[in-house]
Amino acid sequence: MEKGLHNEISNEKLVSLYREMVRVRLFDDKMGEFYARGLCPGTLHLSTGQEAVAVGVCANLTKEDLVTSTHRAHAHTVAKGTPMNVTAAEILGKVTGCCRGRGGTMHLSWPEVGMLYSSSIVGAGAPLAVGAALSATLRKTNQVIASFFGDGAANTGGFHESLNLASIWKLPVVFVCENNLYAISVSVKRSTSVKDIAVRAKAYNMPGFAIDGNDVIEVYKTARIAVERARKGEGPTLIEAKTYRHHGHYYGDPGTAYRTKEEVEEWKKGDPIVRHRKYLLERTIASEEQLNNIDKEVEEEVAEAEKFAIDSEFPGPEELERFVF
Amino acid sequence: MEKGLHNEISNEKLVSLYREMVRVRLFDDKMGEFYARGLCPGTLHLSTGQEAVAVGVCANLTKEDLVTSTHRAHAHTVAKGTPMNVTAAEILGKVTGCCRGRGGTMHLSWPEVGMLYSSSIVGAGAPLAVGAALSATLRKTNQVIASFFGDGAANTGGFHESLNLASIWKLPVVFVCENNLYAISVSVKRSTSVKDIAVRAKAYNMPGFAIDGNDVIEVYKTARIAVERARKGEGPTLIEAKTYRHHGHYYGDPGTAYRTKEEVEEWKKGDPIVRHRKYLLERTIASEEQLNNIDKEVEEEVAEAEKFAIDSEFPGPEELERFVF
Amino acid sequence: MSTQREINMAEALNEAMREEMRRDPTVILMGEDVGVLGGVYGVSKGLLDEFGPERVRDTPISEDGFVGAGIGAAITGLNPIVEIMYPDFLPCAMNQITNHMAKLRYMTGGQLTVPLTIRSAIIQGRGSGADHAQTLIPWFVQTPGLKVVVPSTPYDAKGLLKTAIRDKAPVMFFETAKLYLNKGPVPEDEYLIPFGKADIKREGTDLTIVAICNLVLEALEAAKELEKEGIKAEVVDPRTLVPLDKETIINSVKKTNRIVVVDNNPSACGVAAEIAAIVAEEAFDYLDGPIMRVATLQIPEPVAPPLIKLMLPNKEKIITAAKKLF
Amino acid sequence: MSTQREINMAEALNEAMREEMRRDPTVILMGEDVGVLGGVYGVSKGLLDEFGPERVRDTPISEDGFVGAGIGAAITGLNPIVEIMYPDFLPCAMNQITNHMAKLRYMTGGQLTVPLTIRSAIIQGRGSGADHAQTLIPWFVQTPGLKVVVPSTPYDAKGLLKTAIRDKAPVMFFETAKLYLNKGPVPEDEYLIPFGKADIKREGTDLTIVAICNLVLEALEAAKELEKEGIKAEVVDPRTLVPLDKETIINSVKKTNRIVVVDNNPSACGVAAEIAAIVAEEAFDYLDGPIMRVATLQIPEPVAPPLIKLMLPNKEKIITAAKKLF
Ligand SMILES: Cc1ncc(C[n+]2csc(CCOP(=O)(O)OP(=O)(O)O)c2C)c(N)n1
Ligand SMILES: Cc1ncc(C[n+]2csc(CCOP(=O)(O)OP(=O)(O)O)c2C)c(N)n1
Ligand SMILES: [Mg+2]
Ligand SMILES: [Mg+2]
Repeated sequence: MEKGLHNEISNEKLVSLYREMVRVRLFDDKMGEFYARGLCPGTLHLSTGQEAVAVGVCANLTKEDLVTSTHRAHAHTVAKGTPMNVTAAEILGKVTGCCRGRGGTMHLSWPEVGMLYSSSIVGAGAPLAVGAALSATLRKTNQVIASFFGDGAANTGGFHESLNLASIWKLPVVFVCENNLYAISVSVKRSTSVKDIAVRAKAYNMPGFAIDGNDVIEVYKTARIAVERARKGEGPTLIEAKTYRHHGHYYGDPGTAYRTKEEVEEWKKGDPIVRHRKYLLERTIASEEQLNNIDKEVEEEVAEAEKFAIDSEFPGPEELERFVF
Repeated sequence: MEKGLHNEISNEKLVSLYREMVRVRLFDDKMGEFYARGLCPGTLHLSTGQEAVAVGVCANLTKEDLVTSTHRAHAHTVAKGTPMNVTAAEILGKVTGCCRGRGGTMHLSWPEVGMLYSSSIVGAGAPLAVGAALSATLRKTNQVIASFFGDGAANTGGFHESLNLASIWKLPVVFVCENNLYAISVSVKRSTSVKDIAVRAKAYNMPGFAIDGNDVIEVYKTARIAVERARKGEGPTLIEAKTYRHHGHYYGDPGTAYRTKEEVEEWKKGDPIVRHRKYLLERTIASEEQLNNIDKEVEEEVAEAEKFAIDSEFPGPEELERFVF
Repeated sequence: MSTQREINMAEALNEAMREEMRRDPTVILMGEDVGVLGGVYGVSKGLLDEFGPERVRDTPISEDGFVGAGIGAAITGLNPIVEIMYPDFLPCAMNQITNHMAKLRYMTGGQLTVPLTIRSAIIQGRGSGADHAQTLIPWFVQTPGLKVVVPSTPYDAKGLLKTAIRDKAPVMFFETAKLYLNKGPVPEDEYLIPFGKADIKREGTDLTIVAICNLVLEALEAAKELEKEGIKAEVVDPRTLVPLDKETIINSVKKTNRIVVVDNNPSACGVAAEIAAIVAEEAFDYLDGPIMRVATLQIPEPVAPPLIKLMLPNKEKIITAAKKLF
Repeated sequence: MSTQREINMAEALNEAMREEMRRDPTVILMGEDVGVLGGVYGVSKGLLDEFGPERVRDTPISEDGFVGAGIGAAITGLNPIVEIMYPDFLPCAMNQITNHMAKLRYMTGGQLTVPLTIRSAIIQGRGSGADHAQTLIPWFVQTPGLKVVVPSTPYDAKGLLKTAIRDKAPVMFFETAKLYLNKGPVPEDEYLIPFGKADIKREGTDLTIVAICNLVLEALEAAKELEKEGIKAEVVDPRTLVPLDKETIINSVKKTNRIVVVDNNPSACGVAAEIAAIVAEEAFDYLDGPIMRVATLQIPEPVAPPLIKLMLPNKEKIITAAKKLF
């Protein structure tokens, strides 16, 4: 990463990065609890341990900017500003959910804050982002599109076609690869021909950055470069943020058939929230009390969302055939 | 290209490269004539001007080695040693054709000389080559697989997935991109994010060579490096051979809606056969007479294939439902 | 006066796109060779000149990518037309089509709409081999959320394409290359043809023949011959398969009590199967005999011309099937 | 004695692969998470340990690439099994499946054979959303050159998978995840089940119910209830859709004169449509009433459990349809 290109980040922003990460974490924790209580249809993929990526990127986006997400959708959805209540309700399949209980955990969407769509088909969100960016360009909206995907997705044909399209058409897309080292059980070492996925940017004549995805400040700064480039019409960027998921692939997967306990423990030590909290405290950017207050506020926000989601109804039969066309 | 890695090429080989290019050229000319006479079902794609690539690569392969080809299939088919008569008959849809008149010009196949299959779906031959290479590896046959495709194909998802697979599994594939600067009417400058497609090899951690595809000796030498690597179990290589088609995309396409006459004329001056002939004569590797004799012999070979194809019958109704399963 | 004008189907389609692009600046066209070349069959000729390279866009060979991009553009305010040269290449984009294009509106509870039209030209019977010969129409009829259009005349092609472009739902629009040069009356004045309205291309009382695409013409030829033998066949062209005008088909069967369904697809789970199943369920009591299907054979298409002829439906096969009902 | 043994469908499938891999060294297994994890549902558990990473191969997420590689391996002497986790991801590989897997043998005049088996686990109704809920079976039935297998019991699953692996033709093998833990008798001795032989899962004289996959169990439940009301339903499980045992279905209809076809797909151009069309054409004279289809609704699958229940076929819907025929 090119250093020193940017002004210091304001203390306010640094604290808000903390708050956003806590929001993502506690929301995910609640969803895990919902799942354990048998309340969630389908399977659930949490981003615990990966919060810095969604938060660091989305902190550079305006409300008009758009995000495409994946099967692991909660973090991006919350970080992009979707209210927790409609998100939680959706995950439970309730009619008050952002998608009226049709999409569920893997297909969150709330365009009014720029949360465009989460595609649970690995790699399939990138072409949507390219199209949204083309649309933004032709409609001259000056929007930037951030497209999140995993390491596994970087081996799909859709990734290749999308990066090429975005490059030749100089589109305002920031491709964000959350490299958590595994696609379900398959280690990136066994699936991927390059050590740094960011190297693949060269194949599309765009800048590529391989960064520490558990350092929210590094993510934030790198995304800023990419977002500014996109905003100025200079085209797409590929960011590879190395991170790790603390849970298994889905909630309930112990995640140990393919990872050693030591590896998991080692990565947990690098928990991005703990790290950033320490950073704020050590530099006295925020006090213990201030951060505890944030934690508490977020807990309340989550509790409200919980109540909203639990109290909501499932869609009735009249919903069944609406919006097919 | 790494120079000096190899011994000189024998005179015999150099002359045989000439012969093979003439075989490809005259065969294609005859097929164009067939088409003009209304004898060919479907459309026809000729390799006139691109002969050096097929010939330079195939000259490094044994009969057991395999080739996958494309909609522009004649050159590879002939260069890999498929008899001209069954090839010509196939192009006319005759029952004596290599595929009994079911595949036609774009789907040539003659496994007994290693001409595995031509897929007319752009980019779709690469995964087949990967699978054939996996098979060769598991069955320990020591075969190498050369997979030909165009510049247009390098933008397909299948290309990306195939190169990644071949790399992680260290498979004996030589990926040969015939970059003739256009995919139908679309210039590679407008479709492709990199100047040299060979650069994309970096995205798969394999060697990539961008070479003059109209210099049969350079093609031959580069392919030798790649084939040797593959044969030794060192994995795949990407070769990008820059070349040009003298005809339009298909026979009958004037090819001038998207290319200037000047551009076409300029490239015709670099005709690989004329160039190689000159090379042989200037260095007195072969005499004018010798080369004229070769031309004549090839003309006779083509004439025989013509007679065979024309005299052959179309498949009868009993053929219709054979080999569906 | 204006109804006298005759143009061919390629021209009719070109006019439809041109008019809609003039009317609505959010309409764009993307695909391989649609710009500089004006399409491999010339259907988009002149559009690049009139609307410029931002709105008429040659793409790399990346069907999955640019269909996905068409969807991404459609859900964010554009109204794209995406051309897939031949239906045989639609499988390259099936993931985006089935998992996004068809479903995004439903899955987001109506938050997103996908006003995308995919055009593709069937080249069945051209002799280019089995992977340049499919329509794949039944796949799209099977997939909930897609509308499916199958015009047989220049008039229908123009009116239906304009409707498709304006429709907020995703539309699969199947053209038939061998009809491109067929001429027919097309009014100069603007018109639209609503989806879900079958057209009775010929009236009759003794037999219903349902056919699509170029097979409508074969059915009309067959009907002419059958008339000579005293059988008055009614030829119904559904024009759109989703939505399907069941009513017109069933009413025709109520009148004729006999039906032959003609399909340019292999029979298994094909279009004829669906129409047959509807009639067998909803008009059973009106049937005097079995429901006959005339479809392509259940084999890949060979290249040899005599074999192609054997595998495709045609006038003669329709007549043979029809006569079995009398 | 050995026929007494009961195992579940996942175990039965595991045994089928294990036995075939022991028998034939050219059999390999490829797919996402089939190795180290043993499959997301454990169907390939232990195979990596027994056969090693050369023959049991975890793949990157590259469906088009590794299905294509499976085909390339199949035409050059291997006998691969490729797992696509759920059918919803088959569209990513449709190009290789429809344009190569299904057609290479025909197009090369029999020079190439494609002894490839693709396995995939239907998760319809799981609540994972519309792109994790499809079977897409009708697309493959429509495509000439593919065989299509749809087992409903552990016994059938094992015998049919062994046949699929040995078959020289390409086979699409559809498993149903909600049946994986269902137990049933499976002999310890080796057996194969031939393709194209339907199984009459229950005999009856008054009504034919044709059903596939998990819906065979719903049909059996429905038949039990109907019996209480004096209706003796025969439940026919085709087991393979290509080849389809038309004879058994038609003979059943000849006996019962009534038919309900139950399909886990949307009705349009679905499996039920095809079976209905066959019966309407070939057994029309034996029918006493309309051919009833009970299929999933023609909508994407929502996540909310009460809506899922409304959209899928079940015992009650089968009973309702059946009663309309009496
Ligand atoms: C095309 C496709 N293939 C397979 C799957 C099944 N699947 C769901 S998540 C997943 C792993 C994704 O890995 P990665 O992209 O690294 O994202 P992560 O789960 O690590 O966040 C797989 C294989 C899918 N959803 N889509
Ligand atoms: C997937 C797919 N899309 C589109 C086509 C139509 N098509 C046939 S050849 C061709 C251009 C191929 O260009 P390139 O790969 O550069 O090969 P060249 O024709 O130049 O040899 C196209 C678009 C196809 N056959 N397959
Ligand atoms: Mg991952
Ligand atoms: Mg080219």
